[in-house]
Formats: sequence, C-alpha cells, structure tokens
Amino acid sequence: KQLVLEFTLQLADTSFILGHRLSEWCGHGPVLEQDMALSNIALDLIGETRSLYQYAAELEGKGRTEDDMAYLRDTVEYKNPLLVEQPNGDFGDTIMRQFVFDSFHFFFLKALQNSTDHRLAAIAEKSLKESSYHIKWSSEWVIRLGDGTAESRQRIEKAIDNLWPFSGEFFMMTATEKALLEQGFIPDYNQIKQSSDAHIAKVFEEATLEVPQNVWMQSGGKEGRHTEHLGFILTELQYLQRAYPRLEW
Amino acid sequence: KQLVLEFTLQLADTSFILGHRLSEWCGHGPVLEQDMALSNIALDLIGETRSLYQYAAELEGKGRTEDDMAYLRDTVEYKNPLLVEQPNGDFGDTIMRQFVFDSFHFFFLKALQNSTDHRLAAIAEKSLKESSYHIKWSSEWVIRLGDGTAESRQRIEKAIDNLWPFSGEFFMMTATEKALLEQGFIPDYNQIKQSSDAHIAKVFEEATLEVPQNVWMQSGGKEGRHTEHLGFILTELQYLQRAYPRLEW
Amino acid sequence: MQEVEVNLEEQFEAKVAKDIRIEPKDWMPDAYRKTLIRQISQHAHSEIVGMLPEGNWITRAPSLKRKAILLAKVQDEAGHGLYLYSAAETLGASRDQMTADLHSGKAKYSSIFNYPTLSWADIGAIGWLVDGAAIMNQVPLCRTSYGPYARAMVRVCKEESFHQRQGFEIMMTLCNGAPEQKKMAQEAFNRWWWPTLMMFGPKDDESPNTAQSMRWRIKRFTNDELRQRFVDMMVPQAEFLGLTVPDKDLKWNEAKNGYDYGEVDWNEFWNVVKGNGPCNKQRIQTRVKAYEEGAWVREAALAHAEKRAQRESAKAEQAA
Amino acid sequence: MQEVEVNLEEQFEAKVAKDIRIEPKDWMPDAYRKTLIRQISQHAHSEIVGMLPEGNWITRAPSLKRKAILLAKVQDEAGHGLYLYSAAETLGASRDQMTADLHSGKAKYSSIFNYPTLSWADIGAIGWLVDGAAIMNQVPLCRTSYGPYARAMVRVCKEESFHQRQGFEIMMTLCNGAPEQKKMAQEAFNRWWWPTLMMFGPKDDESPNTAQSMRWRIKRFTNDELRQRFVDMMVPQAEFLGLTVPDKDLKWNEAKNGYDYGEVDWNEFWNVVKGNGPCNKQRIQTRVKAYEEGAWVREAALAHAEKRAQRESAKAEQAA
Repeated sequence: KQLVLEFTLQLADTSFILGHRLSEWCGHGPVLEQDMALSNIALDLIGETRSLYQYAAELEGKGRTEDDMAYLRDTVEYKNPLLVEQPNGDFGDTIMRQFVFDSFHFFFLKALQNSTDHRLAAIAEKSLKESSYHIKWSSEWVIRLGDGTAESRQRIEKAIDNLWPFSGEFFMMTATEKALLEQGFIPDYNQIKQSSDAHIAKVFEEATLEVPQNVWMQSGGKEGRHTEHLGFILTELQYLQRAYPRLEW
Repeated sequence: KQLVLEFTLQLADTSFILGHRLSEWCGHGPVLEQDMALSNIALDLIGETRSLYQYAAELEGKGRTEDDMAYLRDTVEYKNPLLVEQPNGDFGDTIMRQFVFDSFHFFFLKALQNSTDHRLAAIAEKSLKESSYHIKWSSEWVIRLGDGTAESRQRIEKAIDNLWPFSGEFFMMTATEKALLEQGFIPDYNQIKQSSDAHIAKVFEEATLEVPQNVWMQSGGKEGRHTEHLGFILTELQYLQRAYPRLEW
Repeated sequence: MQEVEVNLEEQFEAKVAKDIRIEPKDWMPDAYRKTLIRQISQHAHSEIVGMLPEGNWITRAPSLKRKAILLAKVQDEAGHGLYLYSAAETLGASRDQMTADLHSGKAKYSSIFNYPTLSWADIGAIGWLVDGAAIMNQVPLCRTSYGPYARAMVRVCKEESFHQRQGFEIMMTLCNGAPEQKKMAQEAFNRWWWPTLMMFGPKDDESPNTAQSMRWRIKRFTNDELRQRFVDMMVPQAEFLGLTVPDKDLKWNEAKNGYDYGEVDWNEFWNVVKGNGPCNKQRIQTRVKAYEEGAWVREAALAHAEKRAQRESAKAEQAA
Repeated sequence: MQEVEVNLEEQFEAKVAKDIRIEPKDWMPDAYRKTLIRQISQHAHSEIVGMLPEGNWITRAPSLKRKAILLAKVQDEAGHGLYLYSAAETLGASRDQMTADLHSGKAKYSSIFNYPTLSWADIGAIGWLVDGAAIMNQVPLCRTSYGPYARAMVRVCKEESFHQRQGFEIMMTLCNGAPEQKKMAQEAFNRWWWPTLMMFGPKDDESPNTAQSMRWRIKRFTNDELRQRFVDMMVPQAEFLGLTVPDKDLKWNEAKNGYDYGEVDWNEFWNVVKGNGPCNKQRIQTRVKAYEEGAWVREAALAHAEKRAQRESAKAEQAA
C-alpha cells in the first residue's frame, strides 16, 4: 500500500507539473486556437492530477487533501520525471516536451487500464481518452514543424537536442516501480517502450526528423533529485497556500 | 511616529526591491567587472534596507524583526514606487532604471541628512557615500550606451521609453509625506527634483540623448497599488519564510 | 442607383424597426457596417486582452480546483474572442487586420483590463464585478439587430454568467474566511469598484454615438441606464458579502427606487482610454510579443499545409 | 641554441627545486606554461561557473542577512575568477580565448558545479563541503612554483576559508533548528558528499599528470592524499552537526590513523566530466547566454572609449 501510494504520487506529480507548465502558456500562445489547445491539455492533466492526489490522500489515510499533496510538499518530495519540469521555451520546445510525454503517457495509460489496482485502472481509462487527443495533437505539430519551414525545422531540432536527454527516465524503473511490477500493479515498461519508440519513429519519419541515437539519459526526478527549475515552479505555485496557511479558498 | 514608521517602511521597501532586482543579475552580467558592480550596488541597497527595517521595527515596537518586515508582508503592504519593481530587461533597461533611481536617491539622501529624525539622518549619511558611487556608475553607463554604438543607442532609448513613466512617482507626495514635510522630518521634494532634473539633463546631454517631455507619470506604488511584477518578486523572495514559518535560518 | 440605395436603406430601417435580424448577405448602410465592425472587434479584443490580468493568477491559484476553474475561464475568453472575430469577419473585416489594429493601438479594448491584478481576491472581484458589468452590457446585445453578433452574444452571455457566479463564490469564500482573506477581498473591491462603473462608458450627454446605435438597435439602453442598473444590483450583493462600497456618496433614493452614487473620476477614465492606464503598455506589449514569437509557428503550419496539398495533388495526378 | 635551451631548462629546474618562484618574464618550458594555463584557466572557469548554483538561491535566501552574505560570496567568486584570469594572462593566454574555450567545451571546470542546488541547505553544504574541498586543494597552491598563481591563491584561500565558515554556520543553524531543517540538511549532505570527494580528481593510479605536476611543484600532494585528509577532517564535523555520512563503508582505521571510506562511483565521475552531469548543458548555456547578450554592451563601451579618445586627441591637436 505504501508502494501504491508512492507510485500514485509520482504519477500525480508528473501530470501536475506538466499541466502547470502548460498553463503558463495561457494568453501567450502563437495563435488563439493553439492557446486554447494548450489550455485544454493543461486542464485534462490537472483533472487527472486531482483524481490521483485524491486517491493518494485516501491511501495515506491521514486526512490530507488533494491540495495538501499539491501545495505543501517541497522540491525533493516531488517525484515527477525531469522532462515535465523543463521550461516551456519556445512553442517548439513545448511541442517536443509534450510529444515525448504523450508518447509515454498514452501507451502507459493503455497498459495501466489492466492494473490489478482498480482505482488506478479506472483513472487510466478515463485519462486515456484525453491522452489519445493529446498524442494526436502533439504528433501533428511535430510533423508540421519538422516538415514546415527551414526555421521551424531548425527550432524543432534544437528542441529535440534540449529535451532528448530527458526522454529515457520514464522507462527507468525505480525500486518502487520494480516492486509494483512484480505484484502486477503496474505494466511492463519494456513493452510500453516498444510501442512508444515505434510511435516516435513513425512520427519523426513523417516529420523528416532523425531520432537521436546514443544519447545519455538523465534521471533522478522520480527519486526527488530534480533540476533547478522545479524549485521555482513551486515557489510560484505554492505561494498563497504557504503565505496563508490552512485556509479555505 | 506612525507617519515616520510608514515613511521608513516605504524607503526600506524601495531599497529592498531594487536591491533584489539587481541581485537577480548576479552571474549573468555582460562582463565580469559589471556583474560585480551590479552586486555591489545590490549589497549597498540591502545594507540600507536592513538599517531602515530595523528602525521601522523599533518604531513599531511590536517585537517584529527586519526579516518579518521583509518576508511577511504581502504585495499591497509594500510601498515602493513602481520604478524599482520593473523587470531587469536588458542591461540598458537596468542601467536606465538605476540612473533614474540614483538621480532621485542621491539628492534625496543628501537632503535627508538634515532631517529632524536623527536616525533617518544617520542612515542617509551612511548611504549617501555609497549612493555617490552608484550615481557616478549609472551616469557613466548612460553616457557610454547613449554615445556608444547605434545598437546601444537604440536600446537605451527603448529603455528610456519603457521607464520614463515611472520617473515621476518619487516626487509625488503621499499624504504621509506631506504631513512629514510639514513637521520637518523630510526634505522638500521640489528642491530635490530640481537637482535631479539638472543632473539628468547634464548626463543626457553628454550621452546625446533627449529628456522625454510631457510623459504621463504612473503612480500608486507608494500607496500599495503596484504593477503585476511585484507579486512575482515576492513569491520568490518570501518562499522559504512562508513555507517554513517562524524558524531561524 | 441613388433611388435603389434609398429603397434599400428604407427596407433596412424597416427591418430593424420590426426587429428582423440583419444577416451578412443583406444590404446595410456603410455606417452601420463600420459601427458594427468597430464594436465587435473591440469586443473581441477585450476578450483577448482580458485573458491577461486573470491569466496572471493561473500559476498562483490557491487550490487545484480554483486553478482548473480559472484556467477554463480564461480559455473561455479565448473562445469568445474567436466567436466575435468570426462575427466581425462576416462583415468583411479580416482577422489579421483586426489584430494589426489592436497591436498598433488603432483599435481599442475595454479599459478595465488596463488595471493590474494584485491579489487572489482580484480574481474574485473581476468575476463578480467586471463580468457582472459585462453581462449587463451584453445581455441586450443578444437581441442586437445584426444576426451573427446577436448569436455570438447568446453563447458568450451564457458562459459569462457562469463565470460571474464563480467570481462571486470566490468573494464569498474570502469574505467568510480568515480576517486576512476578508481584508484582501475588501481591498480588491476598493480597487475594482470605480473602474467597473467606468465600463459602461461616458455619461450619456458625452456619448455622441449612443443615439445612432440605439436607432439601429445595436444598443438598447444608454450608458447611464445600464450603470444605474448595475449599481442597484451590486450594492445589495456587496452588503450580503459584508463589503463596504468605496463611495461615501452612495445612498438609497426612495423616489427613484435606486441608489444615488458618487461621481466617477472621468479624468481617470479618459486618461486610461488615452493609453495612460497602469497596464496599457504592458498589455499591448504582451500581445505583440506573443504574436511576434508565434510568427514562425504560423508560417510553418502554412508551409506544411501547402506541401501536403501539393503532394496530394501530385498523387492525384499520378493516379489519373 | 640547443645548448642554451638545455641550460635554461636546468636553471628552471634548479629554481623550482629550491622553491624559488617562477615569474612571468622568466624562461619556462613550454609544457610547464601549457600545464599552468590549462590549470589556472580551469580554476578561473570553475569560479565563474561556480557562481551559478549558489546564485540560484540569492533571490530566495531566507533572511536579509543570509541574502547579503550569499550575494557577497558569489561576488567574491567573480573576483577570484578575475584574479585567476589575470594570472593566466601573465602566461600569454587571452581572456577572450579562455572564455571561448569554456563556451565551446574545450576547457573544463570543476565538475561539482554540474550538480543542481535544490534546497537552501545546499547553500550550506556547498560552503561547508565544496569550499572545504577547494581549500584543501588550494592551500598547497599558495606555495605553487608560479608566482602570480601562488599570489592569487593566497587571496583566494583567505576568502574561501571565510566562506567555508559561513557554510558551516548555515548547516549548524539548520541542524540545530526544526526537524524539517535538519532533514533538509541531511538530504543536502547526502547529495553533496560523494560529488565532493570526486573534486580531488581520479585515483592516483589513474591520474597521469600528477607526477609531472608534482615535480614542477605545481601540485604538492596527490589526489588520494588530499581526499583522505578531507575525509578525516569532515567526518568529525559531520558528527558534530549530527549528520550521518552517506557511506556504509566508512569506519575508523586505527592503524592508518584515518578513516576507511567506500569506493567513489567513478562511472558517475567520468560521466559528468564527459558532459553528462545533471547541469553541464544548463551551466554552459547560461554562461553563453550572458556572454552573447552582453556583446552589445561590450561593443558600446569600446566604441565610446574610442570616440572619447579621438575627441581628446583632436582637442590636444587644436591646442597645439
């Protein structure tokens, strides 16, 4: 149960931080329609986050709420992979970050539907519908930017260069994940990786982009060792709850 | 005494926010020597801030400390003029913000030395020495950038355009300031403005820059009506004190 | 020709008088078209610029629920902007041109968005007061004479009243909360009350276009009428919340069955309209920056669409 | 010619052996010069890049006093960078070239700065551990054979030991503080301990340059000697603070009168050196960005200085 709690928090943190990052775009997108698309994905992820934190709070059984989980834990207690805390950068960076995430998230949720943990399976089922839109959206944009203008190609290649080192952490199993895999709570990441790699290869081909080879993969986020970005996210994110503790909003 | 407290806090907030803004440059300056100069000015201003908050805390007499003043007041309680909370922008913006500030601060401190409030007079005397370096430094840079390259001229003109609307607030008297002027606690702002204007005119002439005319002057900061920037400064600045209340550091 | 025009104009006037909707393909006087384009695009711009002050608090919203609600709200505003730009396009305006006019300062947007959001309570105050005033302005527009505009407004108003309830609920939570929260709410109310009253525009005797707009049934009430209604509606709500209206001249007038209220600071009003509000510069700079930084994305999307179309037509040719 | 060179080399070796300082104008072997330039510029780069992880907490320091101390400390590092660049310049290296080598990745800097600062306790840990290790490395350099380098190191070491005391004091305050603070301190200690041990460089048998550097009296102790000293010094300090050293193999060895400690993860060490540390990319990108964004400032200063010089010489001509 402690393991499921840890894992659920890790998933929640992941959706939350990415949802937060995407929400930073609101009002600043390159075109209204895409501003709305970014907010939509952010909203879906925050929705998923809430279900997960609520479940985590129940598993913990100490009377904490979803907001306590989100607003009252510090940097090293957050367990999201490093990718999702990377800055928005330009639209190309945001698209590539989203594409790498979706290429994991979609296939992960698909497999998680079969978890022996029914609550996680149910959350996965609900989020999978949304994620299937996300992966379609981000894949299409990768293709557009890769096979668009010379500038867009250069920018998306720079984004690949910036973000690829963070694409491997999703599939590196923590001790918690290994234990849960043995107990059948979570799916086999190798299979997910195969689907994910195949999807990436297909989209990159259509985008006339190369999948980077032999890149050193960064990790640590799932164990609380983050990049310096997360601290700044949390100062902003948590400010009100920290400044005015224990109030209703 | 309440008035002196309010005024002291206003001065402290002003030095503090500008010192904080300058400290954001540390490690990112255009050349090492200027990186150090920016930090130096930040350090001087933070030093002045501490003396002022300490005095404010004594005046208030409620056992609060300098850190309580700095870290536990929210946006609308801060009373700094809007200029000092404006973003660093490029080096030209930072120089122009500093120059406008120094052109007030230097002449203000000079006059404040004669305040009937001996504590404020003493703080002014100490800070004046530092400020005389600051105004020299920022004036020289205005001249260099104005009479440098075509690009530097364009950038410093853009900075003037951005920041000039915030140059008037220093001299607009709040109710508190008016009352203190009558009681001889603070100097006559009209005289300070004359010295300040003369200094600006001289430096701009040497820099081959024009002093903007008939610009609408923004105000509100000294009454707690800030720009949206201050809130973000405070989220970062106050995070630790807010997240871990009432601890020693 | 002259006669035909006169005839068309008479028909138009007759339709308007009978509350028959004018549709894009119908004949309409140039001045009517221009007035509508100006008003609708201004309205669209207000939605888009209006995303910024509230968007400013999305990353700092105090709970997950509030974060989601606020994000959805600001997203709705983008949607409203889209409906309205589309409505203006039916009159022959192009979105690019409208955007350019916003960025150059030629087109206006509601001045209320030139005020900053300084605390979380501002999000409540905007929802409650600003959206409240917007609805008061907009509900009559659901019956405005131009069809596409009226239909867009029906959708907008439905969502706006939802937003207004959310804003009121934020205020209520703050007012029923800790003393710091109540203080935050009062402070926000103090800052937003007067600018909100300015949202109804200048006094009737200084509003030269009102008469024509009312004749064309674009507008249905005068500025002062709407402002009075708004005051009468909000004062009891403020009392319910336990907030003090920052107007020492406010008092109930039994004779007119409404509130008398103090004089709006029209200097401030005109000054903000002229571009000197606290955030005019910042708002436009933010929009221009988003637009300019998005240029390469729009170009890439276009280039890719063209490549794709070419490839498909090449394939079709081969097949033929 | 050949003979003269041999003579010079003998004189040089003799001076070094007698601990007579080599000065910029003295003859020195090319390899000595190159080794020094590499080492001094690497050291200078470390100071400059080292500003970033600590600078990361200046805006979030938890008190005014701590903020001022930290800002002054990071500023001191810039100063150290300046002394050291100057020392390297006496050997014929140019600051522009050294900067370019840093930015291109050709020149290295201390790998420790490729780790992120994640909590306030990291500021304490860096001061205490990283500055502690730096001093251990640097104190012998105050007696290094090259004069300008040795003199720069004297100033640097004086300030570094001041910084180290400040770092220790932060740790002590946290360890004597609330449980959350103690936890923060331990967590930071866990992350920084091993990377700090790596600061002394590879094991002696994998450090090919050590022997030559020692012969030239650039270095005075081997990597492993310094590492052992450091462990022996820090373990009691950690105990004093009530912190647990994150090394299950650590134990006192009476025979060698020092601590045995676990094996450093040399894979991680070489990996970070190769550029794969958590922050390598970010650190260099940050420096390059600062440099590129500062280009116009440097150009303006130069252009203005030239204009001024021209005006003055014109004036002088007129007067003549």
